[in-house]
Amino acid sequence: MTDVAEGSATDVDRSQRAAGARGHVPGDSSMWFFVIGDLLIFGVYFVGYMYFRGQHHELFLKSQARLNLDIGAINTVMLLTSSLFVVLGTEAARAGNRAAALQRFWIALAFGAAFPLLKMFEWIPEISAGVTPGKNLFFMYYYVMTGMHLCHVALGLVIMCFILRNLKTSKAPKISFVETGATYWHMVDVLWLVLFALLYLMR
Amino acid sequence: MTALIRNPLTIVWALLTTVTIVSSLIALDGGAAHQINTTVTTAVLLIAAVKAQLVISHFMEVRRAPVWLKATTSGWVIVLFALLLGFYFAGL
Amino acid sequence: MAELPKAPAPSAGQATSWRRNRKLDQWIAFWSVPFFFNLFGLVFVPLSWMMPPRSPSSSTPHIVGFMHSHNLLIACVILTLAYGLAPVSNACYLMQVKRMSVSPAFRYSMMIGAITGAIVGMLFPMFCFGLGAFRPGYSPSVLTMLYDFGYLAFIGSLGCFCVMWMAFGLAIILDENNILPKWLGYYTIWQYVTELMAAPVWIAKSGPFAWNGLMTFWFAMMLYVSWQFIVYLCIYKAIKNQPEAELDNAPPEPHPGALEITSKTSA
Amino acid sequence: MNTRGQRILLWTAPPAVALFVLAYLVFPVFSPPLSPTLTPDQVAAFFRGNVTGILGVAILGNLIACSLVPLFAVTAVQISRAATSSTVLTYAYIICVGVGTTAFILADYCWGMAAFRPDRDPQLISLLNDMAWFFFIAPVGTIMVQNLCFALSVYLDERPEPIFPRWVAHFNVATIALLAPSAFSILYKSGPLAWNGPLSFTLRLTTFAVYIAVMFWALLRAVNHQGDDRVVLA
Repeated sequence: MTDVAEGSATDVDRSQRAAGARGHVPGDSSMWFFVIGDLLIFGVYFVGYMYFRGQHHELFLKSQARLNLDIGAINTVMLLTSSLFVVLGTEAARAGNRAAALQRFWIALAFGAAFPLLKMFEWIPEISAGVTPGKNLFFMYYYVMTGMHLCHVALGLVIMCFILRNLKTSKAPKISFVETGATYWHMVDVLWLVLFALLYLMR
Repeated sequence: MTALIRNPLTIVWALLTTVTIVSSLIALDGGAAHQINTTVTTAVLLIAAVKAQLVISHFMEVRRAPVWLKATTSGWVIVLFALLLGFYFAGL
Repeated sequence: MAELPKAPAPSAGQATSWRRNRKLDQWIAFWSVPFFFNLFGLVFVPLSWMMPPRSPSSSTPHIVGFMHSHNLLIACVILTLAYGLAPVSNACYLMQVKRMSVSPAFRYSMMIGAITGAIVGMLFPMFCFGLGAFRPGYSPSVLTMLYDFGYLAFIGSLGCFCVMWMAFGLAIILDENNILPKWLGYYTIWQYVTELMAAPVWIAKSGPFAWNGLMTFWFAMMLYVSWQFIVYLCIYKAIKNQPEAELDNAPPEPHPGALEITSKTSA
Repeated sequence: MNTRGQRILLWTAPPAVALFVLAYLVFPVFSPPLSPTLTPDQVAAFFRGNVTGILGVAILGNLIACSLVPLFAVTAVQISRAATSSTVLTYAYIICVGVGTTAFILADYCWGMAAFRPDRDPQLISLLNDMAWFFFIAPVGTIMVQNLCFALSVYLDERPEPIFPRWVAHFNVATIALLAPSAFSILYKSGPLAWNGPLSFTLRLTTFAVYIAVMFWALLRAVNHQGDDRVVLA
């Protein structure tokens, strides 16, 4: 990790100044239609969760006790770190430093790929202990929302592979594509931050 | 290396990670009994709102985007968390 | 079909009456869709009260009473007569996908999804309700099964539509002819991914995730209907903006090349 | 550039196959396959004891039921490229895929229904289970015709450089013969032709798995060789 940092730290500063122009929509503006739509949909789910939680406080609190807070917290850090390297990689790509961008996106991909793996370590013991979506409303919400989020993560990992390919093979990497993919990945991150607070942390 | 540490993005990341750990500790400490605890919930949700806003403005680079986008995303964060807290307290 | 004369006659000077409209076939297909959806809604809501869905946990006498209602059989007859119109909307969309610069594989995926979806999402659940109403002597447990099966197949059919809309969304995003706006492609993908949230109807028997629940039915329906409206409007614009020279029945003189390419895949 | 769409659709097949394999491995009904000789009470007891597993796979199956459709759609495109007089085989192929997939989805629904409320009358659980097996194992007619259409298009292809090697067509004809026995599962409750027998169950699923792998390879090769062959593609 240190090599990456040393090799390209100066580029980061330069690219930040270059991209400092105000009023720039990162990535394909059609993609923002998707992002805002997705934020709204998840928003409805979050509020729905809170409403039904208000009806069954005891059940939700008791069920929450069975979640694995450690894996949840580690996964949050994984996604945050992955997001950091995505944004650093985007800056490097923008500055034309392809080697640094590639390295950073590889690291981002590794941290991102750890998320579904850890999720399995969380889900499989729970399911085999009989904690399934049909158990109660809390677990239905838990599996539907984290499952939905996991689909987004999987899609994001695929997009990240395409970004890597774009950076690696094409003569002039399409910066707008890199930004579009990065925007999507950060949205996945934002959704998880809210999910983490709602499912694992609040009382 | 030092340049990367001084990079504002890395500082944002460090902040995000720290508050993640802090909010986990709040939940572990104050919420260990798994009973309704408005202090824990309020703290945790407000931290999550700040985190979401930080990721949106710094990682998604919305802080350099046009005003409509800033307004929409920040509006989402504010309205969402207002509704969440509102429904939480209404359901007590 | 009373809406038909309203079909606009685009620019072409010689098209004075609707009969001479060069795109008449497409407009007929297009206007059959609201006709069908209105009929669909009338049969489901005020005629049979199948929709909004009844609760999966209603008591057996309630279910038996509902399954024996005569209006169910009439609803079944009307839909059996009309369900052939369901694929027409998809055919209408397919014509626009055909104009895109993408591989026909996307169209074929949509066709397969439409074939499958019309049967598992429409004919089959309808017959479940119809079978229950057909012979009053069935035991309550049989009627409950048909009731469950009808609602689950109707609301819980996901995979076939998923592949169909995935192909549609991807085709829009990859298209280089700009037949439909790019954001519609993203919207479509977002829409169908959200629809997957309806999967819990196969588990939950009450609450927001049951087949009559707030999340899986009302919210999903709201998203779906608004999306369908927007797609429909975009298709309207696409048909309207299609240049006359590109049509299969365009006069052969001006663009022989264009004709050759389009007729290659027409069938 | 022209074949980008086909390549994207083609590469959705490996993850789809992975999910199908996962569903197969964790589906309690398949390990070992339920015997047709079980009494309704035994079947009902089995479903009551395995609700989570059956429901989980039925839902997964519902979601991924059509995920191999893109692979078949690409096959249809390649059939239409063959130098024959018309695209009749393409359309026959597409309709066959649509109908065949319908049968698979209905099988999935029947299993899902049986596990949705496993406490209903055992006779009904048994009926649903039988129905699922009928839909799952017996209707091989469409996939047989489907493969026949494909084989014919390869045999009749008049191109100087054929799209597919001839042995792929021979292989498709062979799968027709290997899949045919499953239709007889309706006649037997035990023995090799019963729905859990080696001919109807093991042979059928193995053939299908090998068929998907071979077709994926052959299609990948065909699409990569297609190049700028756009006139026929359009």
